[in-house]
Formats: sequence, structure tokens, C-alpha cells
Amino acid sequence: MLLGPSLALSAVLFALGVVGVLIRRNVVVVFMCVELMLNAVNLTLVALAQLHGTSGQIMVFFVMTVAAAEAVVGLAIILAIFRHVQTVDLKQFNLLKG
Amino acid sequence: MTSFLASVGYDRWILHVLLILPLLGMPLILLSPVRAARWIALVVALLEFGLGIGLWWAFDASNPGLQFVTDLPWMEGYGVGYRVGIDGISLLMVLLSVVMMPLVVWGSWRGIDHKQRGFYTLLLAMKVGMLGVFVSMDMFLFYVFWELLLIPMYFLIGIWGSANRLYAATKFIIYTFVGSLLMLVAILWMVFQVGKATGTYSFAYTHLLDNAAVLAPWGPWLFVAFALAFAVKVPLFPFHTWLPDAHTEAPTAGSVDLAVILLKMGTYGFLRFAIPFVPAFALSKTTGLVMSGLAVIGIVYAALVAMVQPDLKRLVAYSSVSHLGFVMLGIWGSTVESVQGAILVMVSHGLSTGALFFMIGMLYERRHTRMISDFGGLARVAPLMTLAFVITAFSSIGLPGLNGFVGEFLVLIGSFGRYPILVGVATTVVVFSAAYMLWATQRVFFNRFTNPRNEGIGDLNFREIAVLTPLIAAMFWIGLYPGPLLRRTEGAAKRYIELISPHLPEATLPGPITYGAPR
Amino acid sequence: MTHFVWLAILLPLLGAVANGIIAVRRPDSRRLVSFIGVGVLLGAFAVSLGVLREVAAGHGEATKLLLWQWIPVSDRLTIDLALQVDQLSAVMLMVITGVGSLIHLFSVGYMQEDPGYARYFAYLNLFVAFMLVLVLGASLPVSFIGWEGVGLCSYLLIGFWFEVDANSDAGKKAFLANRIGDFGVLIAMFMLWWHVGTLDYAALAEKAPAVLPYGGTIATTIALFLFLGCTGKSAQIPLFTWLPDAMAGPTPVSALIHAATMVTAGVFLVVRTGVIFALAPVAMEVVAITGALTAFFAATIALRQNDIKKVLAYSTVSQLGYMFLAVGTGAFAAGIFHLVTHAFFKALLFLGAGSVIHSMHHAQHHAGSHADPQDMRNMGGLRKAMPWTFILMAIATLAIAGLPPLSGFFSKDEILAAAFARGETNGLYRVAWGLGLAAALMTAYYMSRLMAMTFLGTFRGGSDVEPHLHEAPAVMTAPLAVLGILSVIGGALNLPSFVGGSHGLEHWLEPVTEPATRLMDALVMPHGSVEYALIAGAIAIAITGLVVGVRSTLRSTIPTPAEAPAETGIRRLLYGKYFIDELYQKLFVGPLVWFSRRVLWQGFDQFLVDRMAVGGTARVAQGLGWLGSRLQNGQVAFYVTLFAVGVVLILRTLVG
Amino acid sequence: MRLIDLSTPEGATLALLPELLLTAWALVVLLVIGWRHKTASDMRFVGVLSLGGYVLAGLATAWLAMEQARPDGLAIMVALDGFRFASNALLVGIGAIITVMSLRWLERQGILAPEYYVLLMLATVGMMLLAGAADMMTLFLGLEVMSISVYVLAGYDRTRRASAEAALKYFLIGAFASGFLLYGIALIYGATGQFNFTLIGAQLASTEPTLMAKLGMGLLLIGFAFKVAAVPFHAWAPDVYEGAPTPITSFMASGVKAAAFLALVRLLAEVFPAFVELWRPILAALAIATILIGNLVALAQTSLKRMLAYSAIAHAGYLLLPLWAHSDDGTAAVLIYLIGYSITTVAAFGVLASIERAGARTVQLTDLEGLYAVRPFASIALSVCMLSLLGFPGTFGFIGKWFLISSALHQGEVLLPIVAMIGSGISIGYYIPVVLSMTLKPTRTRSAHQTIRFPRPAKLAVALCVAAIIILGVWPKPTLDFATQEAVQLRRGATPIFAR
Repeated sequence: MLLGPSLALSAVLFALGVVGVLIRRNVVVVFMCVELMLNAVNLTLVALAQLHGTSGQIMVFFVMTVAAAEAVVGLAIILAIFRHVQTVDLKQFNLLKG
Repeated sequence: MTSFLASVGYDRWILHVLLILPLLGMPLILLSPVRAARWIALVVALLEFGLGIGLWWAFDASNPGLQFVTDLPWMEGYGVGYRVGIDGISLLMVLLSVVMMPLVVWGSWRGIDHKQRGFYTLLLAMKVGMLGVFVSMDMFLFYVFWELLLIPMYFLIGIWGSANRLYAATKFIIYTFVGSLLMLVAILWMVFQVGKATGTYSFAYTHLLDNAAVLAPWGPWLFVAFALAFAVKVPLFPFHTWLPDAHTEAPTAGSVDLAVILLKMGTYGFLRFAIPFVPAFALSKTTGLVMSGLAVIGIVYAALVAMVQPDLKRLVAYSSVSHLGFVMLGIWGSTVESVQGAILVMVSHGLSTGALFFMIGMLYERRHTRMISDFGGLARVAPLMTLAFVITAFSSIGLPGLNGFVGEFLVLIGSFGRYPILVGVATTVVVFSAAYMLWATQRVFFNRFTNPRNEGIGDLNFREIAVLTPLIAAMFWIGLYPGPLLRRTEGAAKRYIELISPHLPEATLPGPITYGAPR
Repeated sequence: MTHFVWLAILLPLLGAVANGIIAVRRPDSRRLVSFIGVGVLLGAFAVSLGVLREVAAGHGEATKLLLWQWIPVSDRLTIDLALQVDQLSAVMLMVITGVGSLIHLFSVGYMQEDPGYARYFAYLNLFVAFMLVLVLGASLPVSFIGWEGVGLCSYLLIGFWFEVDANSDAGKKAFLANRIGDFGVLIAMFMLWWHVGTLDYAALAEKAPAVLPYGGTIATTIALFLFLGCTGKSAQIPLFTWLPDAMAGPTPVSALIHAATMVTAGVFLVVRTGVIFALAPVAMEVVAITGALTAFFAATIALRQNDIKKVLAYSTVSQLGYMFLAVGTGAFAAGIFHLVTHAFFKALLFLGAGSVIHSMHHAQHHAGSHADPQDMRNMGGLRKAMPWTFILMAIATLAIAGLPPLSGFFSKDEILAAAFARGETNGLYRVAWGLGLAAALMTAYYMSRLMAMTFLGTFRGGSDVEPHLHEAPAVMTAPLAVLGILSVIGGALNLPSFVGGSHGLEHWLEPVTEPATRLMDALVMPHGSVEYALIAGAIAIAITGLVVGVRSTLRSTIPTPAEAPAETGIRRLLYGKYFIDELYQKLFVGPLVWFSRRVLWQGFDQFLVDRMAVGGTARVAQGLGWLGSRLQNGQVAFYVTLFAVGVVLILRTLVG
Repeated sequence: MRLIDLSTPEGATLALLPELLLTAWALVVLLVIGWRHKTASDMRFVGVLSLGGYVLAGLATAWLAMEQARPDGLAIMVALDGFRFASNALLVGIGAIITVMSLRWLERQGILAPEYYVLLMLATVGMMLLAGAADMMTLFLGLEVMSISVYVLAGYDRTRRASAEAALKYFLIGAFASGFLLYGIALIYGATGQFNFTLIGAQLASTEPTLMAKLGMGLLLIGFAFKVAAVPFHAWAPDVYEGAPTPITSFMASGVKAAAFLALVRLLAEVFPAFVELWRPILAALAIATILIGNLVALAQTSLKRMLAYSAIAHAGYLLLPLWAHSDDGTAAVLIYLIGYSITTVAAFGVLASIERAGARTVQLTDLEGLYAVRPFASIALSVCMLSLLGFPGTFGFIGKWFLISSALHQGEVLLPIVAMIGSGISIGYYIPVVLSMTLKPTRTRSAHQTIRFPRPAKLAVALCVAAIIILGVWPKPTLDFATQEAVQLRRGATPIFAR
């Protein structure tokens, strides 16, 4: 049921996430784009679960949990660096290079 | 002598003892007080010499194969073993190593005045590597020793060398390491291919050699891989530029070891590995022409460059390049005569160049310069050293009656049939070698005494005489009576020729003269 | 005694070692040194005499004496250290030890005050040992030991007074020129072994004619390479320039090495390997014409030299040319004959010159003069102070000029006759003969000029020097006297038939030369009126030369070196030795050194290999690394873009 | 042989015993931290305490290995074979040794938060799960557990901006890469309907490769390429390695990389054997690019830590060779090389950590000049490490290089080994200067050197590692035997057996 469109939608979402990561400069937005990617995959899994049974849906739960954990850690890290540079512009984070 | 050696089971333990003794000496030196370091090194060296010299008698000249063979498991199941043994070629190299050992230690007696423990430890480490390379009959073991040798040499040059030592040390290690990288791939590939064909994956030299026919399809790249490693070490023109730097900057002991042993590892490698494994390609017309051509270019080129060197050590370094070219030419001459000659050149180059480096070291200890222009007229203040130097110089340029001649003569006459024109070109070096050697000798020992700072230079002392005497005696011995040496290598040389003769291309250079076997 | 011929080598060798040790340990034990130095030579001479007797008593066959296997390398190449005693080596043995003994004796006086006395005798003894190895060797490689060994001793002795740069230079030059020749000998040996399969003289003489086609390329090539060796050792064109420089050594050395023995080794070698030359007529022509040209040109140079030793040196080169002319015509015996007589009179001349220099040096030393004791322009009228030397040198002059019945007359005449005879069939030899004749005229001229400048007229070296001039001590004049006698009677060795002789030396050498002469066209010597005409002509030329030389010298005023005007025109050319040395320097030595330094070392080694190839590789790697490092700009966006590029590439490979 | 039925709770517990024990211990330690988290001695106490977890996990692994535990039927979520036990042993070892290295270092740097050790343990658990996974879910979970812990650890030195920036970069790009990996998993799931490795493998082997499967595999590879820092997915690594606290850098370069490689070996062996022709060119290209770029850029570095980071990238390139080989040889080679490489890297960073000082800038190559005269132990240890990384005979690095090159050669491939050798040739250009600076250059900063204090535990650990490098280099037989005989039992293209 609507397997093709769901997969296509999730692919588009995933691509949007990727593009977002590529072009956005705000750390928080970039992070949100990454979350978008994960959720796109979740959509894929759910869609495919129609075809292959429940294991895909189980996977989705794991992914959501992981994403939540990632969000916690990620935001903490962003906060940590914000304390140092007082900005969320990715461009400013180039102390390490070479 | 022979029966006495047999009664103590000499042939069973000697090679292992030779390898282990310096290994035992190393921690001993490190743990003992600084003053004892050189004494321990000397004792170890003398022990090595005393024990190792027995090989001369214990070696069975009538047996062309490997002797003193031991095959102990090391990495069973991976084809790697502690496999050692020697034939006539290795014998001479091992003997040369053990003979030089006490001389090198004693020759460094005064020149090394700081970090003595480290110095003598590394000296012993180098000995292990040198002996190991020549006795290994397992490709893995060989490679380990081959590479291991770089480390002590690197530090010897880098710590105890002269002004430009860091550059020289780096150049040395990078050159030689990079050169031998492909050799590892080649060895592994050989083991794999032979293993696939025979079902036995083994690094054993004899196993690989017996089944070398399997390797023929990969001849070109296997040869190139080996040749690169060995050519750098020889050093064959145009891979020689590391040598003058390394020689020049190294302390006396390093220069001597480098000249006497290390360079021989390259030619030894060609003779032992690179050619026998892939004879068809290695001895094919084109390869032969390229290799012997490079050898001959090196012979003449290095002699010419040596002529214009302002630095004595650098001059001798280039002369080494020239001499080693003879060895290469002899190897590709592919006759019993030329190969025997090549082996003999290896030995006699060791003696004469070793002695030259010792003497330059002695000059350096006195005057802290190696520049030819800083000397002049030394014959007046140091007649004995002049005598020794002149004898050595003439030995180096191949005066008949001294050691240099015999080997070079055999190389040239033996290779003439295959490469008449190249040999002709190579022979011109009798003029150039005389030119650089005599010119240098003249500017250092003869001519007007111009530099007053040389006044107090002093002649050879007892220790220095004792270091040089054995070398000079050996020069006369080999020059006048090389028979015992030649007899010991004859078996190996003949076996080698038998091995490769099916792969030798028929005729020779295009040209007016074509030679067959001598009538 | 033949079986103890090695003693003749061993004795001088031991002498060399003993004197060497003395030179290092107790350089002032002159008496011991003299005793050893001369003693071993006399011993060797005694051995030689014994050998000569036995060879004379024998039936002509050579005796081969195996000492030990030298280079036993394989079944097909085993070089024995073997000696060969036959007629040729016996003659050479006599010359070397005989003349050698006299010169050693002379040296006792001549070198008495030199601080390097012991060293000198060590070298000289060593030289004799090597020279004997050269002539006694039974094969080319063994002879080659001696061949190079004498070169070594020559090097050491020329540079004996090493503290003068020019002397060391001269020694080095001599050795290098010799080495160029040795290159030829080596190549010849290689070719001989590969073609004939042996390097033994005896075996070569036997096998070579069977293996090498007569007149073939191979035989010619081998012969020419051998001859290259001879030109080096015997100072022939083009390698003759070292010999005049070699006069830098002590004068007895010049007498022994650079006149009597070593430089004749080339002639000896041609005779020894006569078979090879006989197989190569073209090579023979080259030998003859080179010899004749050398004889001629060296004589022209000798005309204008003022250094007494230089004159003699060029004279030696010229006389050696005669010898090569002789062997080049196939008259091997004549060559050896001239070698022997030349050894006598040229040794005498050199030693006489030595006496003169010795005397001049002492006198100048006493008078505090710093003039050149060797320059004839400082001499003149010495006959009063040195009558013995004058008389003996006069004998030698007449001998070298070729006045009968002195030895030089017979030997030179033999050579010219042989060249004339060959000229019947081959015009080239006629030219050679003409050159030889012209050289003979000049020889007489420059020798009489030398005598006149030195001994006649009045002393030009300053009145303060003159009173100190005196005759040499007996130890020096005695050898001169012996050589004088030999120079007179030396011709008796090989008296030609027209004076009732029987060509004694020629017959004596026949067993040695026969294999070679058999291969060549027989040499039909001129007979009857032609022969007498030639002899008369030669005598006339000699007399003309002598008379003109003396008269013109005495008639002209000779300026002292300081006030001498610069030479011009052809005289300048001759005085400057045709500027051959300068030419070689400009043409070969200079460019080679420049090429080695600038092109090979700095250009190729340091720039191309080190800087470009090795350093370049390193720099390229470093540069790439630097570039990569710059790309690592710290921007997450860029990293992610890189990531995305990778994704695209991978997915494309999988999908495409 | 002990057969374990993984479908029962007891069986699963047994099979996961090492991971469970370590997790439990981590939680216990976390509890302890509730009381003790104030002082430096608390830090030390917690550190030493956490070692117990590694010991337990190690013992459990050893027990499983000794019992020769094997799945009764199909391995459902986690593998039970020699390879997993070997992986576990390696990873637990790395975790433990990093703990030891950190013991005094953290206090010296003024980092007084003992949760560090807990995170380290949890990361180790994640690594073990990742390497031992037999199922995509386990794989993903292991990966994330490891990653999230390491994100935090990378930024642990909060007072340093570099550390925070490193964490941020690692986190952003890591999460980004996770997305790809996850998408790959989803697509594979879509193509086969399975998460289990063996079942997917069987499925893929029995049908023509579909686009979805191919894309899925590609995305999975990309995810792993990121983790092992293969070019062009490597860009994060130098920055993160430089910014992270040195023990964590060491942990990432050894442990994280090892776990990723081990998982990748299993993945390629069990899931994608049928696609071998598809992924080989990709791996080859990655290997060549990684080797060359890693080594070349390392040449241009002046900071020791950054140089080691690039060197780590280059070594990832080498490690792709045995993966490419796709054979038992290759599997053994990966293990052997990882053992040698991990030990060496840990020791090298250990020395580096000892040279660093709190608040100081990163250690430059020139700072090492003349170190030997003042701190001979540190310089000899670092020299040995450099030689081992270079693959010099006499060190275990050489043995690894030997197996690695052999494995590719045995598949008839010569180009890759030659590229590896070229890389090795370039690498001497930056390894040797380290040795040179320390031993041959004159001391320029003697007083600075004298302030270097090698914490005793770290010194001990480094000494152990160096000894291991040399001893294993000379007598590697037991290790080789273990790797070649025990650890290669991956199911390669085998048809699954349905037990139930």
C-alpha cells in the first residue's frame, strides 16, 4: 500500500536532510537536518515493514531511542562549544584544521 | 685443525654462536660502566673472530652446496624458520665480517669519546645484522636482518657522525628503506606462487630456488623489485648518491662497516637471490645489457667524479661505487671466472677501502678535517702512515701483486666474452682510478709541506699499526696467493653458473667481435 | 742455477724490505744500507751469471719454473706464478743486474748526503726485483706484475724528493701514462685468452699461429693493444711526454729506470710476444713507423734543450724509437742488441751527467749560488775539473753517435739496414729508414753539442763556483769506467759478418725469435756494395753531426739562463717540445677534470640525481601533503561536501 | 564445544555475558560515582574500580572462547564464534589499557569528572556489540552506543575550546554518517526482508542483485568508511583526533577503528559475499586514496598528534587490503594487523600524553628535540612505536604488514600491495623525523623536557605495549596461530541452517 510513494517521500526527505547539512551554517539547524535524515529512514523502515513484517517497525523504535540520545548529547555539545565561542555559526568552528 | 673442529661439533654451533654472542654483548655493555664498554666490545669481537675464523678450516671446499645448515622452527605453519647455512660466497663474507670486527672496535678506540656504551652496543647490533644477512637461508629471516641493519647504522651516522650527519643519516635510511620495500612484496609473492605450485608455503631459500621455474612468468617485476633493493645497497649507478654522504658523515667505524660489509650485501643479494630466482629474465639480453651497462657507467663515472672530490672520504666513497661496479659487471659476466672475480673484488674492496677509511679516520682524529687541501707533505712527518696509505692506495687501484688486481682482472677477463665493448670501457678505469688515487695521495702525503698545523700530526701509534697491519698483510696475501680463497668459492661459483647456464642467452653484443667459449 | 733464478728476484726484494725497515727505524745507518742495497744486487748478478752459463750450455729450450699457482680460478683459467728462463730472459737478466749493480754502486756516492738514503735504496732494490719479474715471467699476467711494479717504483723514485710539487707531479704523470699503456696490455690479455685460450708465452707461441689467421683483424687488434702498452712504458708517440718529466728523479734513477731497463720493457714485450706481432703485418708497420717517427721527433726536440738531463731524456726516447723500428721490421735480435748497447752507453751518459750535476751542485752549494745545476748554459770547460768523466762520456757520445767500432755503431747500423731491407718490398719502411737516418744525424749533433756545452770552452757558471768543481769520488767513477769499457766493446755481442762476426746475439736469441720470424717474410739483409754504401753513409752522417755540433756550439756565445733571449720560430717550437704537454693538458686533462667536476659531479650527481630526482620526489610529496593539508580547512561544511562527493562516487559505481 | 541456543533468554544472556557484565559494572561504577566524584583520588579510585569491569568482561570472553561456545542453529542477534571472542579480547584490552593510561593524566589536565571511566566502559560495550553483531539491529545499536559515548568523551576536556570543537565536528559528521548507514540498513531490509546477517547473505546469494540491495550495501559501506576514516570520508578525523583528549584520541584511533573494521569484516564475509565483485573495486579505490592521501598529508604536519592522526588514516587504508582480499587469510590479517596497530597506537599516544602539559598548545615535532637526553624511556618507546607503525622488522607491525600484504597477494593482486608499499615508503618521511628529533637533535628545550612527568600507570602500560610490540615481533607464533586458526570462522557465503 503506497510503498513506492512512501519510499520516494522518505528518499526526498533524506535528501533534504543531506542538502540541509551541506548548505546550512547554523549548528542547530544542521543538527535538525541530521534528525530529519534519521526520521526519513524511519519512514522507509515503516513503509518497508508492510512488505516484510514487524521487524522493521521494531527497528524504528530503536532508531527513535538512539535519535533521542543523540539529541541529548548533541545539544549538550553544542552548548559546550557555545560557551567558548558565543556563536552557533559553523563557520566559526575552525580552530582545528591543517 | 679440521679434525679438532669436527670433534667439538663446530659445524653444529658456530653460526648460532656468531649470531648470539653480539646479542649477549649488547645488554652487557649497556649495563656495565662506561669505561668497560669498549673492552667488552673488544672481547666480544675477539671471541667472534677467534671462533669464526675456524670456518676457514671447517668449510669443506669440495662441497659446492650449503654447509653448516640448521633449520629450526620459528613460525611453524607460516613457512618461516630459523634457517641458516653458508656456502663459499657467504663464507668469505662472514669471515670478512668477523675479521673486521675487532679492527673496527679497536679502530674506534680513540675516535669515540662520548656515549661510548651506545656506540659499542650499536656496533655489535650491526654485526648481528651483517652476519645474519649472509647466513640466512630463509627469505623472511634475510629480510629481517636486511632491514634491521639500517637502525644501528642510522644511529651510528646520526649520533657519532660529523657536521652534516643528520642529513646523511636520513638520506641513508630513506634511500635504503624505500629501495627494499618492493622486495618484501616480491618475496611474499614468490612464496605464494611457489607454495601454490608445490603445496608447501615456505620461505626456505632452497625450497624457493628448487622451484624457481614456477616464477618465470613474473620474472620482470620480481627482478625489478629485488634489483631495486640491491641496486640501492650496492650502490649501482644512478642509485649511488646516498653513499658519498653516508660515508663522509659516518664515524670511522661506520664508514668501515659500510664499505666492508654493507655494500657487499647488495651484490651478494644479486648473486644469491635476484638472479637465481628469475634467471631467464635477469640474464636476458636486454636486462644483462642494462645492468652491466649501468655497472660500467658506474665504474667510469664514479672514478671520474672521485677525481674531483675535495674531501678524502667522499673520494673513497666514490671509489667504492666504482669498485662495486666491477662486482656487478662480474656477476653479469656469467662465467666462473667473472663470478669468482666478483666475489674476490667484494673481499678485496673490503680490505683496501676499509684500510683507507681507517687511515682517513686517523687523520681526522689528529686534524679534525678530511679536506685534501688541508694536508700536504705529510710523508715527512708521518712516513709510516704514508707507506701504509700508498700500499693501500695501490691495492685499491689494482696493482698486480696486491689484492685489488686479482679480482678486477678476473672480472674483466671473465666478462670480456659476453661484453667485450663494455669491458673495454670498464678497463679504462685503470687510468682514472690511478688518477684520483695518486692525485689525492700526492696532495695529502707528498708535495710541499704547506700547512704548519700538520707539524705535530705524529706518525701511526702502536694501536693504529696493529689495526692496519692485518689488513695490509691480507692485501699482499690475496694479491700473491689467492688460491685458498678461490678454491673455497669455486664450488659455489660453479654451482651458480650451472644453475643459470640454461638461461644464458647465446651470443653477445652486436659488434665486430663475437666470442664463444675460450678455446 | 736456473732452478734458483727466483733468488735473483728474492734477493733485491729482501733488500727492499730490509732497507725499507731501516728507512723507517734507523734512517741514518748508511753503511748498512749501502751494504745491503749493493750486496743484494751483486748477489742477483751472480745468480744471473750462473743462469747465463747454464742457458749457454743448454740446448736452446726454455726452462719453466713453477713457483706456485697464482690464480687458480677454473679449469680453463689457471695462472701460475711461473718463471721462464731462456735466452732472452738471460740477456735481460744480465743487463738488469749488471748495469743495475753498477748504478747501485754509483748511487752510494751520489746519494750519500741525502736524508732519504735508505728509502732510496729500498725503492731501487724493489725496482730491480720487479724488473726481473717482468723479464722472467712465463706468462703475460706474471710479467704484468713486474710491468706495473716497475711503474710503481718509477712513480716512487721520480717523486723521490716529494716535497717539490713538480717532482710529485712528474711521478704521477709517469704512472698515468704507463697506465694508459697498461689498459692496452690488459685488453690484449683478455682477447688473447678468449681467442687463444692461454696467456703463457710458450703456449701462445705454439697455439696462436694455429688459431689466429695471419693478418686477421683479431691478431692485429691484439698486437696493437699490446703495442699501446709498449708506447706507454717505452715512451713512444703518443705517450712519450712523461719520460722527460721523469728526470725529476735522482739521476741514477734516470740512468737505471728511464734509460737502461724499464723503458726498454716495451721492446722486450714485443719480442716476447713476437708471434702475435708476426701474425699482424699491419701492426708491425705501425710499430716500425711509430718507432721511426718517435726517433725523429724526439731527436729534433733534443736539439734545442739546455737541461743536460732533458737532452739525454729525449735522446732516450729517440733511441727507444730505434728499437721499435727494429722490432717493427721483424729484426727482433737487432732491437734487443740496441737495447743492450743502449743500456751501456746511455747509462754511462746519465751517470756521467749525474757526476756533473753532483759536482755542480756541490760547487754551487759551497759558493752559495742558486743557479740550476742541470742547465748546460751554466757549465762549460768542465773537462779540466772532471777529466775522467769527460773521457768516459766522450766515449759514450761516440758510441751513441754510431762511430765504429763502438757498440752503438753496430747496433744502430743493424737496425737501419733491416729497415732498408724491408723497404725493398714496402715503401713505408723506406720512409722509416729515412727518418732513422735523419735522427742519426741529429743524434750526433745534439750529443756533441751537449759535450761541447758541458766540457769544452770556458766555465760560465760564475768564478766563485769554479774553484769548487772537482771530480766525483771513485765509487762513482769506477762504475762509469766499467760502463765505458762496455760501451766500447758492447758491439762484440753481435758482430756482423762484414767485420768477420757471426751475429752472435742473433743466433743466441734464435730459439726465442724463431717462432715469430718463421711466420714473416724472411729479412734479406743488404749485401756487398749496398751494405758498404749504407755503412759509409752512416759513418759520414755521424761524423758530420759530431763535427757540426761541436763547432757550432763553440763558435756561438752561449748566454746564461738569466739573460737568454726568448726563442723564436722553429727554435721556440723545438725548445717548447712542440708544446705537446700543453696540448694534452688543454685537450684531455683539463676538459676531463672540468667535465668530471661540473657535469658529472655537480651537474649529474648533485643537481640531477640528488636535487631533482631524489629531492624533487621528496618535494613533490611534501607539496602534495601541503596541498592536502590546506584542503583540511577546518570547515564542517567542506568536510560534509567531501563526504557527499564520496557518496555520489560510490553510489554511481554501484548503480552505473 | 558448547552449543548455546540463542533464542532462549538464558542462551542470549550467556552469549552476551561479556557485554552484560561490562554494562552492569559500568552501572555499578556510576552508582559509586554518586558518592565519590570530588577529588583526584576519587578519580583514581573510580578508574581503578572500572578496570574490574574489563577484567570481568575479559574473563567472560575467555570462558566463552575456552568453552568453544557456538550457536545452536542460527546466531540471531550476536555472533558466537572465535572471531567475536578475538574481537572482544582485543577491544576489552584496548578499553582497559586506555583506562590505565588515563589514570593520572585526567587529574593532571584538571579534568575531575569520573564519569569518564563509565563512558569509556560503555563505549567499549558498544564496540563489542558492533564487532560481535550478527544482526543489523545489534550492529546499529552497538555503533550508536559506541559513538554517542565517544562524542561525549571527545569533548570531555570542556575547558578547552579544541576539545569542544572536536566533539561537535565528530558528532555532526558522525550523526550524518549514521544516517547513511541506517538508510543502508533500511534498504537492505527492504531488499531482503531480513536484519540477520546470515539470512541476508543467503537471500542476496540466491537472487540477482537488486538496485535496492546494491544501494543499501553502498550506504552501509559509506557508514563504515566514515568510521574507519577512509578517504574521502576521513576529513573529520584529523581535527577530532587533535582536539580530543589524548587518551581518547588513542581510544578512537585504536578501539573505535578496530571495532569498525572487525564489524566490516563480518559484514562483508557474512552479508555481502555474493556482492564481492561489486564492493571490491570500491574498497580498492578507498584503500588507494586513503593510503596515499593519509601518508602524504601526514608528511606536511608539524604537530605530533595531528601527524599521528593522518598516520592512523593511512593505516586504515592498509587495513582495507585484507578486507579486499575477502579470505581467511584476510580475516586473520585484519586481526593480526589490528592487534599490532592498536598496541602501537596506544603506546604512541601514551607517550604523547605524557609529554603534553595542561593548558599547553599541542605538541610540535620540534618540541621533541633532544628528548632522549632527558627522557630516554619515552623516546625509546616512541621510537619503537614509530618503527612498528613503519612496519620495521623486529616489531609486530612488520608481522602485520607481512600478513596484510600476503592476504592481497594471495588473491593474485599486486597493485594494492605495491601501493601499500609506496605508502610505507612515504611514511618513513614522517616517522623517521620523530626518531631523529628525539635522539639525534641536540636538546633545545631541556628545562621543558624536565617538567615532563610520565604517570606511573601510563608508563607501565606503555612499557607493556612496547615489550609486546617487540616480543610479538620476534616470537609471533602463538598470536598468529590464534588468529589464523581460531578467529577465521566467519560464515562466508554459507547457506544458513534453519535449526528450528
